Amino acid sequence: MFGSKISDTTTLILFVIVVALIPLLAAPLGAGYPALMQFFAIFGILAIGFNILFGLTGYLSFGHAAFLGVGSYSAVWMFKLLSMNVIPALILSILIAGVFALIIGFVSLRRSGIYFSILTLAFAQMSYKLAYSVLTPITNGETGLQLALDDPRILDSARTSGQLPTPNLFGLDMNATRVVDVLGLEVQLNFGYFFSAAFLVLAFWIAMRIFRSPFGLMLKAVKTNQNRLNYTGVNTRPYTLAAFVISGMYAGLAGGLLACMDPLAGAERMVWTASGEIVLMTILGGAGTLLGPIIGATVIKFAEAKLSKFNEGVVHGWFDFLPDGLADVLTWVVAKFVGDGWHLTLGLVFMLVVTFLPGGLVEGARRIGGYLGRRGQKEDLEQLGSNVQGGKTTAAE
Amino acid sequence: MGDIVLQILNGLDKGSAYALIALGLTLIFGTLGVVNFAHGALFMLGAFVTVTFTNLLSFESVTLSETETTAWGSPLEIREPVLQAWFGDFGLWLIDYSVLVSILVAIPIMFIIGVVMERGLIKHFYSRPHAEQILVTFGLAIVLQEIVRTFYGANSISQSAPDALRGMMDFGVVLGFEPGMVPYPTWRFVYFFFAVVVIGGVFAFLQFTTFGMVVRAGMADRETVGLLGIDIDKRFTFMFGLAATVAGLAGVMYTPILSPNYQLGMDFLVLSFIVVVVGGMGSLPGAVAAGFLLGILQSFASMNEVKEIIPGIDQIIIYLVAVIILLTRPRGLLGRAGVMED
Amino acid sequence: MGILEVQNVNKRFGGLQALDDVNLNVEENTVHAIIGPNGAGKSTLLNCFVGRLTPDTGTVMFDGQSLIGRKPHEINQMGVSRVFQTPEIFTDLTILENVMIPSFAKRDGAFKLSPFAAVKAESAIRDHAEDMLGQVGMLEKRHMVASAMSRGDKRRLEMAMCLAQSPKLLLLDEPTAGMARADTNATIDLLKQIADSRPITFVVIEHDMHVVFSLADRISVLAQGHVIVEDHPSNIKGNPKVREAYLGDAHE
Amino acid sequence: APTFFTSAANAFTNAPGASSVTFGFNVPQSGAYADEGADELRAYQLAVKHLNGEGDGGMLNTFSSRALDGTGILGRKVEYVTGDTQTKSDAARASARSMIEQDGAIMITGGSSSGVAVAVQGLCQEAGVIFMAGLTHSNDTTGKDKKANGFRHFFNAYMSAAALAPVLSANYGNDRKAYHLTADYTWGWTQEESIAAATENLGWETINKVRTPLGAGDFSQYITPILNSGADTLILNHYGNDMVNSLTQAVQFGLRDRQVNGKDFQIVVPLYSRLMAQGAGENVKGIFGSTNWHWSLQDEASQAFVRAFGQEYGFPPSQAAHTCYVQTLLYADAVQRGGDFNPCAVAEALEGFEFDGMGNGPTLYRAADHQCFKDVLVVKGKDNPSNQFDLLEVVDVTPADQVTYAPDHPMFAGGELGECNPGA
Amino acid sequence: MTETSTLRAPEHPSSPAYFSCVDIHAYYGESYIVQGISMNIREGEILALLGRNGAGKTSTLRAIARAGSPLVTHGEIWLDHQPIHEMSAHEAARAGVALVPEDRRIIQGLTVEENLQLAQIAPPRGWSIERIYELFPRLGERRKQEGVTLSGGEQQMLAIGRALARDIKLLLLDEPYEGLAPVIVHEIERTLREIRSLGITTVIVEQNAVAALKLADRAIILDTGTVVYDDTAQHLLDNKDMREQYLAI
Ligand SMILES: Nc1ncnc2c1ncn2[C@@H]1O[C@H](COP(=O)(O)OP(=O)(O)OP(=O)(O)O)[C@@H](O)[C@H]1O
Ligand SMILES: Nc1ncnc2c1ncn2[C@@H]1O[C@H](COP(=O)(O)OP(=O)(O)OP(=O)(O)O)[C@@H](O)[C@H]1O
Ligand SMILES: [Mg+2]
Ligand SMILES: [Mg+2]
Repeated sequence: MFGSKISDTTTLILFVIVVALIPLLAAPLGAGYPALMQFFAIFGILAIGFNILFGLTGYLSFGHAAFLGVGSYSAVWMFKLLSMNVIPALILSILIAGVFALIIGFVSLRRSGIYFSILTLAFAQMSYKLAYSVLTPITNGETGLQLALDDPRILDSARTSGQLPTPNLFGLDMNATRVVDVLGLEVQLNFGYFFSAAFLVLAFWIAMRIFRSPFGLMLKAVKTNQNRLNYTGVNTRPYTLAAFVISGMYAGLAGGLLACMDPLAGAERMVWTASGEIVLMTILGGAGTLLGPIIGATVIKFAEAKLSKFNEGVVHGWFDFLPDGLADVLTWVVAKFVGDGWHLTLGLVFMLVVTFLPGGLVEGARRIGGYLGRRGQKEDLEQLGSNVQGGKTTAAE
Repeated sequence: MGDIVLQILNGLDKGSAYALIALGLTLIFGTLGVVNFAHGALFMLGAFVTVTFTNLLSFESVTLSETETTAWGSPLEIREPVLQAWFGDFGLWLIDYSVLVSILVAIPIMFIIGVVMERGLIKHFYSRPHAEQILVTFGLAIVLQEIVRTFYGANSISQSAPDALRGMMDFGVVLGFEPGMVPYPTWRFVYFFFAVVVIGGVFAFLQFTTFGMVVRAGMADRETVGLLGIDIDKRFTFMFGLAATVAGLAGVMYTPILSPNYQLGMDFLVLSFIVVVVGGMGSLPGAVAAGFLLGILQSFASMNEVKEIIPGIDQIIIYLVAVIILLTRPRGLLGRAGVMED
Repeated sequence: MGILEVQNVNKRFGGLQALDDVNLNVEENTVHAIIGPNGAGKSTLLNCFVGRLTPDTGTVMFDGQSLIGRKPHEINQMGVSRVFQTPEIFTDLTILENVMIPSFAKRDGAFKLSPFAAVKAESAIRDHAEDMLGQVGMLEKRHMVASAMSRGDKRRLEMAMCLAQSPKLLLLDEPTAGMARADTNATIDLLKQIADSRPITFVVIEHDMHVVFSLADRISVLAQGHVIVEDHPSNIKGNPKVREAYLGDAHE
Repeated sequence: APTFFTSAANAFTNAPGASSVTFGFNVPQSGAYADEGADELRAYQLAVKHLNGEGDGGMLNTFSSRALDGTGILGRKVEYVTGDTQTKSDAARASARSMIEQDGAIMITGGSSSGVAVAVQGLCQEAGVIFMAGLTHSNDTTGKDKKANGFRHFFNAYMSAAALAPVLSANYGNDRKAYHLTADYTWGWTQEESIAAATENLGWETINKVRTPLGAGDFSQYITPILNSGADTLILNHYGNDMVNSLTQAVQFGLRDRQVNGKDFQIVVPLYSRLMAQGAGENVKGIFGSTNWHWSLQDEASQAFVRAFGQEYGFPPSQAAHTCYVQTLLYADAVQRGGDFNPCAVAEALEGFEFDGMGNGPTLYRAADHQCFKDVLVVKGKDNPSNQFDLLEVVDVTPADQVTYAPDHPMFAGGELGECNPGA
Repeated sequence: MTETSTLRAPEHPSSPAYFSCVDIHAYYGESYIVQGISMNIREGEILALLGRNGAGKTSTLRAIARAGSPLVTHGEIWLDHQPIHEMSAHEAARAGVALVPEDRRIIQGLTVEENLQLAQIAPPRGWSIERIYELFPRLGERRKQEGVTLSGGEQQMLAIGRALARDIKLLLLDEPYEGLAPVIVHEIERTLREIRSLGITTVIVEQNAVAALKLADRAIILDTGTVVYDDTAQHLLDNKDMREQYLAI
């Protein structure tokens, strides 16, 4: 933690550069389209926020998707009632999610360990179940809350066309995309992505500050020994509650952004598997590290978007150069893992990563880096990973 | 009045299912301390052992008709059950009783699956953080699920109870109601008694042998138990096999009630965790009590009279009860201090 | 009028009377030792001071205020710190961080949300923590993760953590158990020096008579939940009750 | 130095190039409807083959419009991309967006639930592409949530009810007491509303309407109150696994063996599909319901499709497959006839379009709400199935005019079709 | 076996050691902690293992008992002709090794009696539970209490009792007097003598070096994971320099 090789400022600058270059970097992978890049940024925010709670305090919330959903609903309602400008929508998303987190956190944090997890799970499931059924007047149930032509939108001038308006930032549409050609590569520069990415950078920076702050240190202390902390004069509840609310607000922001990019809020956003996905993203990337959760979120969203699209036709295309019989066999095998079999791949990835890279992708990369380059590289990665355990340095001679 | 009795029966029946499903989970989660998200998958595998067994029993020989064709022009297939051809009535009897007979098959299969799972994967995760256990077992659950899907598709597969157990029993008569007031399906009584027997058996095993104590001790402190000369690994493996078997049997017996499909496990996963936690971590009686409690409350919450007062209560009752119990009793109904609290 | 006044404290665990009408008066700026056989109730008594346990009956007054019913963190904020019998430290953090946390807690009160301050920038707190580590002789190890320490080191670390808060009353439950003789001696010196250099009151539980007699201004002997003797150290050794219940006849 | 340029603005979203055009097939590949999704995908692939002139041409040969000739669409070869809706509106929209933004799909089609259909339809409207709905049965899809860019060939809850009513009346009389179990979400509610209205018209009494949570699994607590409720008919407004389980359990609780009010107790399942019937096994025998299409239909078009599909895949198509196949052809035909890929031109070509030779007899794509009107099949679980696909028998075909309603019918009121959106 | 001449008990050069460690090295992860320790003890002897905090005493005992950490990478451990170094922890325990760990490791969730029963599940059994209660009456009084709620000293008694409940050949005691009242220390000293009279070989790690040396036949001093002194206990008591340098007594 002290005397690290790469300073936080450098990390932040590198991070901004990578985020800004995503449209270019993702394009060759077929991931350079607005919807997916927006997901990278937004789920990155979500995972960072989750990690503030889980990575630092060790409290494993299984209901974070509820805040995401609440944020989305708030934003869409703001679009429907007030204005298509995203600013009021995002403010309301964050606020409402914060209030929800305050209430749920206040109750759930009375318990720890698995009991806490189940309490958050129960609250989220109740939200989901009700949103899907009896709260349909507010949530539009199964279909999800959508914009309609006859919404009041009191701040926006009377509607002019028979088309639905798009969420915008003072007139700049979120779905505005400019396609540029970079050395023959079609790169889509989407305003919505850069808008979300700005929030991602902000979210990352705040998280970094929290990790490095006395507040963050207290949260880490909660994780290791809550008891000792109590006898050290610290009332842990306000700390954990603050962490919970902050991470709930991150989720609310992410939910609001999702609605800004695509103004629909579905109830499934709150189902327990969605909460589970947040947990998986965080652990897959590396809980307690700064970058891990973002990487985890990117990997999972990428897999979800791309793997499911490789149908047998596509796969067969890959093996066209092979003799027919062999191509068929290979297609048959590979098709089990992509297209409608993409879940299988995801499951295998989870198992392999956690078995062979304990601590997640970032920790794994750190170890591999350490193994390969022993000295130099290792510390860089260590800094990027910036483990909660303060980098697990071994005994200093 | 008859309705109330019926709902109590529903509650007991549901409760026995919940308790039975949760029982296997308590053994792994409450006793071995592994957050096993693949537990539902074990339940599902049990159900598919039955499906497979029934399929094998009703294996048909296929000959292509020379005269008739299908609507799309290929020759019609003529199918004949092999078992019937070979064994006649006994074959038919076997097919009819396939669910019950498959229990005998499921016990060794599920035990082996449990053992393989523990030896191959879970044992590396005993001392790892819960979050990593979740990740790996969730991955495993998905993999198992998808494997089942490649063989059986995503559709539900109907499975019937034996003819003799398919009808209704007029339970009301026993209680002095008019005939026809409180009828209840025989198979559900069978399920109830089966659950009671299995739960009782597992209880007795853990209560009257030192096995349970050793495993609990092993979870609290593996190393020390090892230093006392006990090969705790073997016992953990056995425990896992036992839990898998219990989960599988719960699935086997449930097939006539719920046509299994590959996602069956995920549907029950959250519920079984809630039952275990509400019951209190590490407490077998707690899990059973919570199973019955939630089953009965769920039945009552689904009554129209109740839903009129609180709309949507049947949607959330399980979670609501979980919240209330965990807030009033810090460690669930019968939980012990210190188990999985950090 | 002592800084810590304990009157008629009782505590039962099921059928066991762990504390039986305990009375104790600790004078300000003294070292008060509590000795007694195993299971006498010494740790239980300490637990009643810090809010871990609530006595069934009786009063515990610190600095004129009652401690009963207060939360552990409140009691700590009043100026009471405690070293546990089995070391309680933040095993995943570095030794330096371990010592900085109590200082933050002391400075920021029970809760301060300051996500934008950087730990790195808190040089005053770090210097103080390093100073404390220097005093217990662990400065060179400050970047080590606490879990990798031997047990004696963990004890010393915990002591540094408590001292970092400059408490008015420091409760030490067997501070030197498991410490090497050299370090025990160093600890005795350290405690003595602290006691001399600032206003602080110690309550020490210890089975090592060398430590007890080197440090204590007064000694209470607890047996089966009640105080059998309270006296000046010089009178304790010879006391037949103490010899029988605690020291054993063979003790020199 | 690299040159940067902004690509030329198009008249509409994803205008196809000169040689090929891309469709987006957005079907459930995971979750409970994965099998249905797989069948839809098979139908789509078959449709693409036929459009591109491969295979035997299927319904292209029976379709009343002769615009398509197996040379693709407007001379462009048809290509496609696929994606997974997961039967979640969020995921479905994400998948559709990727098809539109990354793959340049000009038309999105598919789906297995109304929630998904409405959500994706909304997206297509905003993005400026055509949406040809897959399996969606809720009144809302072409009712309060209708969109100018969206079209539905599948029938809806109102039509099911209207088609079933005469058959129920003929078989079970006009003096019945009905008890509804309804899936507690939008589709369930419109189904319940429609069938309750239709049966009450017959003179049936509605004893109770009970909402059941989606995915309840065990429905026993909802079934036992029926036993002593005085109802003699149970209407299951369930689909998918809920229907499989509720029907199985209702039968298990002996409902069909009961005599109430001097009549045999009956169960009705308004919306049937063969895949569900398979899941419910024995229990469907003799139970009435409605379906959009069935492979046993004897008309030339249906047979042509069954033949083409059966020879390709070895088993007959489901109703979902049929709908998806037809939707693809209808879209292609509309482009061909209108001579333009512009969504607005396509919409214009489809609005008010009348055709035949697609398996449901003469059919109209109504301009007012983009709903197809055609005959509806009333089916019954078959007592002696000859094979695993032969589970339903068609007992009646209710003619189109009996299931037609006014565009402003209260069950469809609210919402506006809006204007077609070409995007860009 | 390089330093055999100094390691072997000088008065019986020909008698083979009953228990011996030969050049063991052990790591915690990447930290090299036990750096080549060898020792030899004859049957029924008591060896005092001394040294400052962090010298590696606990690590050595844990290495001998084959606990999970530290990981022994090199060396041999023989007890009564059995190759302990080839065994896992539970096998070593069955071969007669018993460790009384420094933090007692009473098992949570188990009562005092269950903690003792646990020790008797795997053969071979040692003292009966009643006999242990006779030695420590306090444990008998608390038999139904949960082990971890015992007072510090009571836990220590339970940990020792648990070792005696097994039929052991080698007893490894890690700071057995820690936290015990002087009366109990005397009690345990007496017990240890009794144990010696039963022919059980003992290694005792103790900060209270005087007490340990009073009891011990031999003494070894460790420093940073290596042996710096190995001789009879009496010699050490007589060697003022050594005592002052390493033991501060
Ligand atoms: N939670 C509890 N439940 C039941 N009995 C308890 C509990 N906590 C302590 N005891 C009992 O109370 C008595 C006093 O314990 P305490 O820890 O205060 O002793 P102590 O004087 O500190 O002894 P030692 O010097 O051995 O640490 C002991 O006999 C102990 O077993
Ligand atoms: N789990 C661990 N991981 C890394 N290093 C460790 C671990 N446990 C102990 N060490 C280190 O090993 C060295 C020896 O520790 P050990 O516990 O064996 O010492 P000891 O002689 O028993 O000391 P004490 O008298 O304080 O108990 C110490 O430097 C300690 O920091
Ligand atoms: Mg004590
Ligand atoms: Mg030690």
